[in-house]
Amino acid sequence: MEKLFLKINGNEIEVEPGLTVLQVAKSFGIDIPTLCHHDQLSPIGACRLCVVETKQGTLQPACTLPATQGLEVETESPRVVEARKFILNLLFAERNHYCMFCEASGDCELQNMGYRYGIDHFAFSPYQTKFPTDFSHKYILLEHNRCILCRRCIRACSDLAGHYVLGMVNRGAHTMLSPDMESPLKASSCVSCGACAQVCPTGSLADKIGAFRGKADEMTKTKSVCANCSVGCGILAFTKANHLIKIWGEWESPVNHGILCELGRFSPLNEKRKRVLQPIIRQEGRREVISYQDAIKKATQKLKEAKNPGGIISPKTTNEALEAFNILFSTSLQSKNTGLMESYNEKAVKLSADGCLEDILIANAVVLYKVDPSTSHGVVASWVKKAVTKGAYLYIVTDEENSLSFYATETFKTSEADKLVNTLENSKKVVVILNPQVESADLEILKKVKAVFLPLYKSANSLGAIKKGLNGFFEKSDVALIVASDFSGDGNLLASLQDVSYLIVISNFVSPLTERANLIIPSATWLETSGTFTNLEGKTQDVSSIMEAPEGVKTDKAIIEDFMKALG
Amino acid sequence: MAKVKIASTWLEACSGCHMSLLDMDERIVELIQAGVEFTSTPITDLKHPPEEGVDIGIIEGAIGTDLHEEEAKHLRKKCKILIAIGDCAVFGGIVTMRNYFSREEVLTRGYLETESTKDGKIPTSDELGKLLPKVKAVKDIVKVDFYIPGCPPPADSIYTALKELLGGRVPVLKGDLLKYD
Amino acid sequence: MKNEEVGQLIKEYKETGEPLLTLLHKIQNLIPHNHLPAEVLKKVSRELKIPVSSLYSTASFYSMFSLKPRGKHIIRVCSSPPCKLEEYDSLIEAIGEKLNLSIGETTCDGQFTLEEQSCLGLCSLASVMMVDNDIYKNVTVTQLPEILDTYVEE
Amino acid sequence: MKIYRLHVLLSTDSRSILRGALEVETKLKEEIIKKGLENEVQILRTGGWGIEEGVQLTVYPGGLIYVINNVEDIPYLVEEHFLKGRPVKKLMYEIDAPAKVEMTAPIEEEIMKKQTRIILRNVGLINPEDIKEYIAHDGYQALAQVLSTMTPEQVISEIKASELSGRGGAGFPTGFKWELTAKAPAKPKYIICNADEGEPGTFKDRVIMEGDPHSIIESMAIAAYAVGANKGFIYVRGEYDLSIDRLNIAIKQSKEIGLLGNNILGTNFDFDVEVRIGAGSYVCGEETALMESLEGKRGEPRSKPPYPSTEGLWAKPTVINNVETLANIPLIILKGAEWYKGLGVEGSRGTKVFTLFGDVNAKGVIEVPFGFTLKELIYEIGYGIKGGKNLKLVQLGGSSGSFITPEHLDVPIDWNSVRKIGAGQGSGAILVLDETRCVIDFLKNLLAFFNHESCGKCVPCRVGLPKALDLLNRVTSGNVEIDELGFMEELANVMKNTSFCGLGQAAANQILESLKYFKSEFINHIETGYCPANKCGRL
Repeated sequence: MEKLFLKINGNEIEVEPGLTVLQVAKSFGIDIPTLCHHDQLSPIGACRLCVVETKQGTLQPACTLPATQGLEVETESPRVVEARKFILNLLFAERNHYCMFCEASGDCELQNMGYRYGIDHFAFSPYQTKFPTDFSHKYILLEHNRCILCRRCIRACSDLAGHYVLGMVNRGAHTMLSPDMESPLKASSCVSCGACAQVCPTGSLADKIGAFRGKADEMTKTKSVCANCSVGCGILAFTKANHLIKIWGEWESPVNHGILCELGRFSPLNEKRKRVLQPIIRQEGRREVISYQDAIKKATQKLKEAKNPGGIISPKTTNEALEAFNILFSTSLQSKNTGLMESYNEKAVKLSADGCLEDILIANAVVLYKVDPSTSHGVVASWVKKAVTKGAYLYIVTDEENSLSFYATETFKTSEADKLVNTLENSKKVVVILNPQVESADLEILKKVKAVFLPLYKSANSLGAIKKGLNGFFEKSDVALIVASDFSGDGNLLASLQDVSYLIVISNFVSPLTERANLIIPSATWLETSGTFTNLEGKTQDVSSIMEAPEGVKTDKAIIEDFMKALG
Repeated sequence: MAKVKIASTWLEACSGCHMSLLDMDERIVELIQAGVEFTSTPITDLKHPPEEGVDIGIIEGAIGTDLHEEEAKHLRKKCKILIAIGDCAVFGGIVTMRNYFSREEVLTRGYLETESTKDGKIPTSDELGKLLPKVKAVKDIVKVDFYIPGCPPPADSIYTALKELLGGRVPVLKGDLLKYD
Repeated sequence: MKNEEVGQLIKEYKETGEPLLTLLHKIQNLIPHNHLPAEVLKKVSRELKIPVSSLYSTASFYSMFSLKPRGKHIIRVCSSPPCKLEEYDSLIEAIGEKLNLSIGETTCDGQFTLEEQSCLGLCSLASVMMVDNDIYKNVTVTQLPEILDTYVEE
Repeated sequence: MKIYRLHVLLSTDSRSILRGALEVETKLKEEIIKKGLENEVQILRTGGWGIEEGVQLTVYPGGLIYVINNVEDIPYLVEEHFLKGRPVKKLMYEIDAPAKVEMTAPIEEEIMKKQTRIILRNVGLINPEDIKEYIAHDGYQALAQVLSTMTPEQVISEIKASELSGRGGAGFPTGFKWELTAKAPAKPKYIICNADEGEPGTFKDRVIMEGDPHSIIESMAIAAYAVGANKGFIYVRGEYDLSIDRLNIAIKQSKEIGLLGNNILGTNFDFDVEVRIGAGSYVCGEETALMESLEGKRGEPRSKPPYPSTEGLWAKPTVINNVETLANIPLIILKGAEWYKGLGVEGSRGTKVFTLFGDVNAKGVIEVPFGFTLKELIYEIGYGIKGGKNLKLVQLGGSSGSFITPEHLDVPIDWNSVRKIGAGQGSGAILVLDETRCVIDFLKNLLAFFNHESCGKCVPCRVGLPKALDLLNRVTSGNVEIDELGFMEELANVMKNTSFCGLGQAAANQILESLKYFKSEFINHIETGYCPANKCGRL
């Protein structure tokens, strides 16, 4: 490719073709201010704050101006600065931008621009019209008075997340941001992915739980991986004094590219369950707090004495904890009686040799086979919607309501599942998203389809556990150890424990499982743990501890290692 | 050296900006030694600027009543340089929240409906200012020469601005000296 | 609601790829009170798989579409600068007085809606006014009552 | 075939219909039957002459033009002229001008004395709802010639050689536009006829669509052949009912006889045209906004580049031409580029359709070669200012056009000359304002119009317009300092320099020009409350 030579602020610059002036400037460390622009979003040139002056004397927005051969621009010429000040003045005067009662003050991009260009008063009297504030949504606050109509939220909601909930209504000075058809956010088709709040430059869209709890630069930011399903989304967690304030999608993550779902973004902030904070032993119908050392001693003693010691582990714990768990049983206890809190059809697992999430985005046809990712694997649902808007066909096999049926080209009853084979015959790239717990009969049908298969495992490290040979409950045991993470234990699990005479549970929270336990040892949550998770694509990613665990509470891995130490 | 006379007043606001002025601490003394004379201010408790006028007028607070309007105009007439200090004077500030409601709604809520009110009555005395339909920033009523925003503005900002003016320079507030909240 | 007819129109759109704005025009003409009700837009959204927000964004952008019910008769007074040079202001005022209406409003009895109309390309005949599809040229305040009376229901 | 003794051309464009053309037609038919003349007199519907009076009847032979203001005059006219052969002088077209112009038959010549009709060649002469009439006036011959004897490259070089430039306002060379699209590799390609004539004061395209719709279709087919497109769209304003109907009739007729569709005229060239309807948005006249609208979205302009020539409708190469531009094509092909270049002046070839209105005696649509001065247009063709008043201002090119003050009346209207005085000819609307008009009131109306039509995408236009209106309202209420006029000028400059599309820029221009030419009027308003129109007076 031919190199381009251009001049920015008098400096000769050599670049590859295909970039905008803004991108070029950024790569050379020249800071051009922007508001409607966001690195993750396609530029629209709406706010005009990024204007630069060309040699010909015109002002052009850098975000949409292509870098061309011989172009010469000034990024802070007097005319540019004057224009930017005016544009800021217009923005400040359009709605209510009094900083002192705004949640975003301190983190607001409009405010920062005001400071940068020395706006010490409003050149125009602000409008005194009151715009509505929408408090209806559980997690997201929509404050129209702060909106600068930059449309970042719309682009994030549509182009990045594929949900198309937000749009513009009316035109000109009456333009407003609108969920669906001017519905309250709560009543709209919003799926609470929160991407809008993450990209909002002002205090117009904010996450309610994190609101009014301080400025971002006073918070600790930690990159990690979400543990709420097997997608393995990259997150950026904001904490302050060991309190979790908000969670953002990590733009750099190769898995989710910054997009999250309700579970990932908001559920950890909304944690209401009661923590287990101290080891508890139940003897003769009484519960007693004991020391950690005594708990380890008691537990290992019971396991050692057992005829058939058994262990079940959570698929939400780290690979390192799983590894330790396997060693504990195979070496220290000499038992093969181990299991996982979930069970999958091994054949379905094998089907999915090399599928990855990116395949959905480039598919010609997507099949949702007896699975509805919207509530459990939100980002997968996002990707499916994006694929459909790009023109992919969507086929759904289900006997129930599916939340993505709006997007479906055709929906088949499960009894008609074999029709898929013919339907997909002419599709070049097919992605089948399936429930890995499907029956073998389903797999007979699916085998006939030339496709990439993506089983949606339930938990953050399901695949990691399966790869370590863990799948399904153990057969029979007299003394059992359950590493539960935050699982509460469903009816099936509790039933499988019927014959267990002594149950040791390592758990984050109080649950039916801990109620059934003879000995409870508290453990750190995933937010307090470092290690790795293997996501549904088989990617192994680093998890970093976001917060400190309560005093005396250890991670699964550390507890299991203490078991091993005690067993010698 | 001739004295540089300063008068300040406090309109619709919380007085926080004058607190910030006092927060200059011993630098007030420094200013006075450099020739500044504070004439009428809410702090000195003199109500009216001297007849012959002052060099610098400082207004804290927005224009909410006809009395505020009168007072702002009066000070403007009596001073050479007028400074609006604090968000209320500069932008309209928090007191403009009432602009979303009618005068009647505001008065009813304020004097009759507050939870602690018993047998309330909307005051009607002529000596009280009449609420204007909308609260305005000072610049919407009279010409303002310099602005020091902030809620309240940092004492450093006020000090820097006065110091610059005394030195015959045009104050430019930058960095930490320019803030809106 | 004229559900069946709307359904038929949408079906035609699907088959012929008829443009969205034309479809919306046709639907609006079908619906009593000349508007695009939310349920109808939802139906269009569902059938054509256009996100409801996108559809609403589009519909609300154009001045010829109304998202809320309008009167039986729509009075449109040309508000482009050439017509404003003539009688525009006094026409709006006179209509306002006669029908107790201002721009964008509908009379209580649901008979008339008053709207601004962008240039009709009849500037040499200013002031221009439309009632429904009837165009009136060189309209003056004195003619107004007569024009409006022809639309008032007996 | 029947041979008639008299042909009566009845103007049935939308403006004539408003003036009662349909009633006149009924009455005429009635009377003709009454007098037993139905085999001697034929009534033909045509477009309008561009005369803004009554219903026009042009009677051939002779070309006498009658202006009927009252149907009751028809029995007399039929009796006298059609039966007895005595033309009725009192019903003939006369111009209501201070210096009364005596009309002598044939009146066609009087109207056409100064005009040259190329674009409007058929308007008023043929029945727009009958393809046969268009064909009888050499219609579709250019297409036939192109398809049978020319390569696409030859068509483009002919258009380039003619120096035809876009009549939508920007004046971009049409041949060059076609060439860019022809060379663009992506497929399919599209032809769009921009018939979203929303510019206030402009109704030239409407006259063409209502009077000669086939010329647009023929030209689009030629353009399609030249650039390699097979699909065309005519995007018409939703308000133009009659244009939409007539275009649809024309398309149907062309399809019926194989001038649209597959294998046109036995060649392997396929072309189809669809009419698409707007829904009330001025900004959709901007080419990229129009494409967004065609795609069923909000009519908001796109960033340029990429330009429509390479990435237009559905991101495919697209030629977009204005109605008036297209109407030139057939004659350029038939008579040749050299002939076409003989019209107009250096840099501005051919003719231009102007719409003349406001405070002028004869309002209407006129077509003259480039190079006429405003003085000629207003005082000779328009017969001067109403009531003999003085001229204050001409707004050339519609609401987004330029202010021309009396000292520039001798500037010829062509691209270069107009540019020299810092103006633009825009769409060709000529709004004449006399000395009693108030510029500030006019400016307010302009800004209110732009504010209503702003799409709201970019900040300078969306927020700048309401703020400028606020300022103007303060000017008329006297509640403003004189130095705030400087601030208004700065605001307008920023709007002009930073607005996303022409709408915000044009609006800002109106402010700047008002301040440039009429600053004293602003100052008068502020200081004394004096308003020449007594419109903004502080009472």
